[in-house]
Amino acid sequence: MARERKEKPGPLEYNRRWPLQAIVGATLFFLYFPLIILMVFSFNDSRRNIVWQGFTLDYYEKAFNNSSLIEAFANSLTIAFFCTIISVVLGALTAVMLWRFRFPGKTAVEGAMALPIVVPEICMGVAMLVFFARVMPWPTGMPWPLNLGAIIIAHVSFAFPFVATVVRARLASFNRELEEAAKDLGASEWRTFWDVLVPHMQPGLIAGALLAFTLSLDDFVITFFTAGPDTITFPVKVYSMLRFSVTPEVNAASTILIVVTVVLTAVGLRMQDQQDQKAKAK
Amino acid sequence: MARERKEKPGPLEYNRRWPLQAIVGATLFFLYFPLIILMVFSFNDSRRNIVWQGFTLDYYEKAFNNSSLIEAFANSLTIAFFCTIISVVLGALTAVMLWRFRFPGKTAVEGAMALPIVVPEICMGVAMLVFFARVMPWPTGMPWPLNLGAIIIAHVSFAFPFVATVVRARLASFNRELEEAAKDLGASEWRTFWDVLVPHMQPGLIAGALLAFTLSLDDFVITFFTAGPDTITFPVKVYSMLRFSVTPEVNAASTILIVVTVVLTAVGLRMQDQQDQKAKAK
Amino acid sequence: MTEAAIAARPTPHVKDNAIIRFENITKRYGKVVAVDNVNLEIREGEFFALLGPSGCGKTTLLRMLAGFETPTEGRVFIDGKDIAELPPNKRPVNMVFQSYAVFPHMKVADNVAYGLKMDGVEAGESRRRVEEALELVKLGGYGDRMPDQLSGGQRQRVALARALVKRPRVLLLDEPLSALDAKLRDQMRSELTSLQEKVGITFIMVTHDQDEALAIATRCAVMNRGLLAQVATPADLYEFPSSRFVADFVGSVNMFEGVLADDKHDEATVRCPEIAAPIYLDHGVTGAQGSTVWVALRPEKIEMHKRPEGAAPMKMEDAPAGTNVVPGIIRDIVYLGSETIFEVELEGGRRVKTFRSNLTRYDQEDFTWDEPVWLAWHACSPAVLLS
Amino acid sequence: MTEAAIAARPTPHVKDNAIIRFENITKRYGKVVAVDNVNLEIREGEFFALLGPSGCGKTTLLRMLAGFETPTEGRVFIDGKDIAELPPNKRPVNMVFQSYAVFPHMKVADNVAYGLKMDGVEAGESRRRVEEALELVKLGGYGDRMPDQLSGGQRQRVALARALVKRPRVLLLDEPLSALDAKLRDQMRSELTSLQEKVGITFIMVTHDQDEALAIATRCAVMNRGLLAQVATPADLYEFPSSRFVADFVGSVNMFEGVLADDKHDEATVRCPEIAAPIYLDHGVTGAQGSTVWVALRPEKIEMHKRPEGAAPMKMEDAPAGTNVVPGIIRDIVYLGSETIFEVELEGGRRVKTFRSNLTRYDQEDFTWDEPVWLAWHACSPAVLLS
Repeated sequence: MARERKEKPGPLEYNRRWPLQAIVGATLFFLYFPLIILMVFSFNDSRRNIVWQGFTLDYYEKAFNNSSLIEAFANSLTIAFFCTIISVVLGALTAVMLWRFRFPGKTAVEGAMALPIVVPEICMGVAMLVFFARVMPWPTGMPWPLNLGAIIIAHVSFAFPFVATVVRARLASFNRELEEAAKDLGASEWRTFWDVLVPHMQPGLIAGALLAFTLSLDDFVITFFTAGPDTITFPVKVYSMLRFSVTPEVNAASTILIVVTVVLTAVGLRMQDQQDQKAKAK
Repeated sequence: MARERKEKPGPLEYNRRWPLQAIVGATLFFLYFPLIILMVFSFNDSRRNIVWQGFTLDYYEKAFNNSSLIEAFANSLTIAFFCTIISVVLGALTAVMLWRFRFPGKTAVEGAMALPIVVPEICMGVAMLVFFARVMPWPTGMPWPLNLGAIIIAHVSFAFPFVATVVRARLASFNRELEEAAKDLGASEWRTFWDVLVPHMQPGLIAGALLAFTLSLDDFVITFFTAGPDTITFPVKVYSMLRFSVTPEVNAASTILIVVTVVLTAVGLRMQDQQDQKAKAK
Repeated sequence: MTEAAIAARPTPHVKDNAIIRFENITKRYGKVVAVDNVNLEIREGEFFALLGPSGCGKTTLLRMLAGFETPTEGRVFIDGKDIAELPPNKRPVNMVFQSYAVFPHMKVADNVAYGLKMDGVEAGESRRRVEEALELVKLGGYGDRMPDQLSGGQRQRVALARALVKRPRVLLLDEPLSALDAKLRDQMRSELTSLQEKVGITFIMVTHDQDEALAIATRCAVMNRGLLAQVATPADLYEFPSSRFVADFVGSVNMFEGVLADDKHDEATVRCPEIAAPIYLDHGVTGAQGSTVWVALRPEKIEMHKRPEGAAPMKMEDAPAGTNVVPGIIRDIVYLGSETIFEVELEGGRRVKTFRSNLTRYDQEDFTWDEPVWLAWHACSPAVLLS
Repeated sequence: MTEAAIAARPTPHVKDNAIIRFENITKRYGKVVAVDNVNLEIREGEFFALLGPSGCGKTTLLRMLAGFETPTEGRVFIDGKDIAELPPNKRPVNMVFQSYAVFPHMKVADNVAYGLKMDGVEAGESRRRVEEALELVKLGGYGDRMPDQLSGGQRQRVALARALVKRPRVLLLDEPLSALDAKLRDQMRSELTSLQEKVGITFIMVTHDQDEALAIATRCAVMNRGLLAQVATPADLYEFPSSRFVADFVGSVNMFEGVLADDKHDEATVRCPEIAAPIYLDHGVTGAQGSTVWVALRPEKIEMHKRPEGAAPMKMEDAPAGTNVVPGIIRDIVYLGSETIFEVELEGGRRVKTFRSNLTRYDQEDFTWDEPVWLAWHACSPAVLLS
């Protein structure tokens, strides 16, 4: 009916507002320009020149042959993998607990949960540095991947609150009658949890996992402060390459990281959208 | 009625689940321990010792007397201020445009909007570095605050998409009949915008502004790559102090930054909550 | 065919001039035709209802009056003037929206004063008129409240006051009662009619609820798939529907398909396969003999009598003159307190619905499940439909 | 006082034993008393309705049967066994939830089979019973659909099948029709009754809608503020309410406060300040003379006759024996198609509501606004209430 249609005025209406269009268009272009340049110049056949010299994949080849870059990438993936698993478990438990139970100090816990999201990362970094340098030094010289333990713990500490927030939001839409229905039909508490609550949380768990993964993969500051000299991650490696000079190799490495992150996020959003549409169809 | 009450099982029910309580409690403690240590030791009357030596405010006094730290803080506040204003205007315009109009390439713009939220900050940093170092070098030696221009632009580029996202979400709950009612009562397009749409967006604008402010205030990576040698911000200053050694002065500075951020965020959340409750009461 | 059973609401304020005229109005959205060549006149002072199922185009028509939709073809006149070029904020009509659309950040008084402020009405005058409008909708003294302190019914009154304070030529109401609960709906129904009588402004209401339209409106237009199905007074709509769609949409009905067997000026006969005996009518049908027609019979117009099992089958010829009588068996009884709905199965298996008011508390004729009964109706009761 | 005007639904499957017994049940939440010392027996095979406004404690009572609430005081018996200690998953009852609570991530067949899987029913047997249950609710062949492919009504059938497949002793229904639209609601109403007759299981339904309770239930309990107000068949509830609350909540009513002037075994008189003449009743009232009573008169039980303006005022004595007659003036007419609601103002200003079925299409007695009329009702029509 008419109600639906009026939500979408034709393109004509928009065209009448070209000043708005111009401002926003220019802004978008200006703000994204640096990122575009970064990516474009990873394909530029010149070491120092900002003028386009021709297309090349040389710098990607170089990046792939740089064994310390590859090692850093492997470290990053390993850290992100463990961080994701731990964050999802802890985050989901926390979310269920906050959603389900009343207990003394609940508000305080909810506030504390949000802290790592809010605290400046430089401060988190300093805190981790102080902690692992003085209070509880992580044993050095341990075999891979145990040497990554400190970084994983540091990453979990800022990633799991995001998971908890996402899962908590998902739980808000849970119909408690579903749980009662399962019990009414003969299910125990435990079966109800697995048969009803976990399937409902699933999109939140997936979104949270992807979030934790990309947060861990992309983190520079906290890793930089926590990591010992022998454990380099991808962003830290990119940084250290920069200290010498900005080479197209850095551009290539950055582009790879951007692509990985964007793809992961796009997949996550797509999955959430599908779930939302299913939920709407109901 | 009963429906409402069953949402809140008594504390008893929770106590039965003490293993869950223990796990989550331990986790929270363990993860927040570093932050607590950081803050506690800013009051410890000892330069190097991790054992408590007595309460002192000496390091806060020192921090306040450190003129370069104060200058960095002033820079940070100035940058955050301008970044907030520009981000709110651009973000709100973008949000209204995306919400209101259909136009060719809308999906692409919406995707592009999300990019700065997603792109790893190290990559954003590299991109800014390349951009301002090679493509469009920011003139040096300009009077304050013009010398901060490059940093402000860089900050706006990652802050305004957050504002746009928050405002866009707020707009989703707008009842378009309000707009029609205003027109029906004789208001022009422009009056309708100011009398009806802007008041509705207000909580989103405030939340977005606070978000942009804290994001700008806390940013380290992008600032680090964009800033010239003569423009130091607070997080960068903390970092440079760390390079010499971890002194309680650093702890004090970090604590100040944490407190400022947390207070700003808490105020923002409180304001949004009040608006939400008002909306619910309707 | 248009003599109503019930006196129409006395409407001294309805004038003869057409305040609204739709002329060959068509509205297309791409290939979808929302409104299809509608011609309609609404007279000054009427309380007019646009009635129909969702998606029938009634809201589109209303929104064309307000200026939120423009017709693809045709013209709309208010007071004889073509208003095609006028934007919504320049039209002499005001609207009460389905969600009421009360501005949530303004006090009640500021809401009501908004339209006057836009017109540049001077402050003292505005205050006086706002006061007056709030009194009119029984919200005197509520001016300083915020909308979130009001109930749904009160917010609707604010929307009414806000529209009426501008003294529009026509007031448009989009599903005015749909957001209220049942008890409040009944109350607002009668308040709306008395409000309209008091202010004497033409009201045009969109609704999907036939009870609402019948109870409130002086005249209704029933729409279906963009077309006007019938325009008539409530009683004519109910008793003399022009098509199967109208008969079915407005009220409950038993519909029988049949063939026109005999058609004279003052009597006619229809043979329906689902009813053993032919249906006798006391009026002519102006249809071709042998053509397919539909007989629409309202449940409250069917009488039910006991039919002793052993007794000799009553013949149609024995029935009182002008009455149709068919045998059946009660299959379902739905007791609703003030009335009871019976579902009676005819000999061919067709089920017929009939209502009975429960007029006394005891000693009522005692019908029960699976009881044989006679169904009887007067020859004037069925409406014969040609489409 | 309990002779119904309408035959009760034939219920051969209702047995004499009490399948459910509430014994002195009280439920408190802090200081709030949700259920207040309720004693109630429900017989095997009944379709029982718990009826009342929201917050009256009806849902709490139902949830106690399911095991989701525990009584603060008192005991609940199913089949004579105290079930206080049984958790929800061990009770021989199943529930159809208000939201239906169909598991969204399971196919229809898996939803229905869920309860059987929990009971460890073997796969082949389970498949057979699921098939059977889906046939029963007319969803045969829908087993492979996902719930989001179903309409609201179909999802309700899934919830019914899922509960019935477990062959519970009692089926609990929480506002089963409230989420459906009006047309579907009427249909599901009759399907629910025939389903219950077919399976012969005791159904207990919670509802706030009196039409629903009257139409479906064999017996109803009306609740108010945690207390049982009345337990009776639908017809007894409507015609012989035990209190003003019941009379007002179930159906529409004209209520007059008065004083019991005269009370014999087979007649009584009540003087009401709002009605000029005393109200004559053809039965005794068992109340103290001079005590305050309330006379409840259903609108459909009031007749309306023309009162020629010039004619000599009819005296009460002239009225036919056993009839009460009062003069009034029609103030409002609400036409609803099958019936019309008249609001008649009595001499003292009190307005009385009366319904009239529109039995013929034309030649109907033609009442209009502001017309003087006689209102008449039989001496057996009013119910006299002591509280």
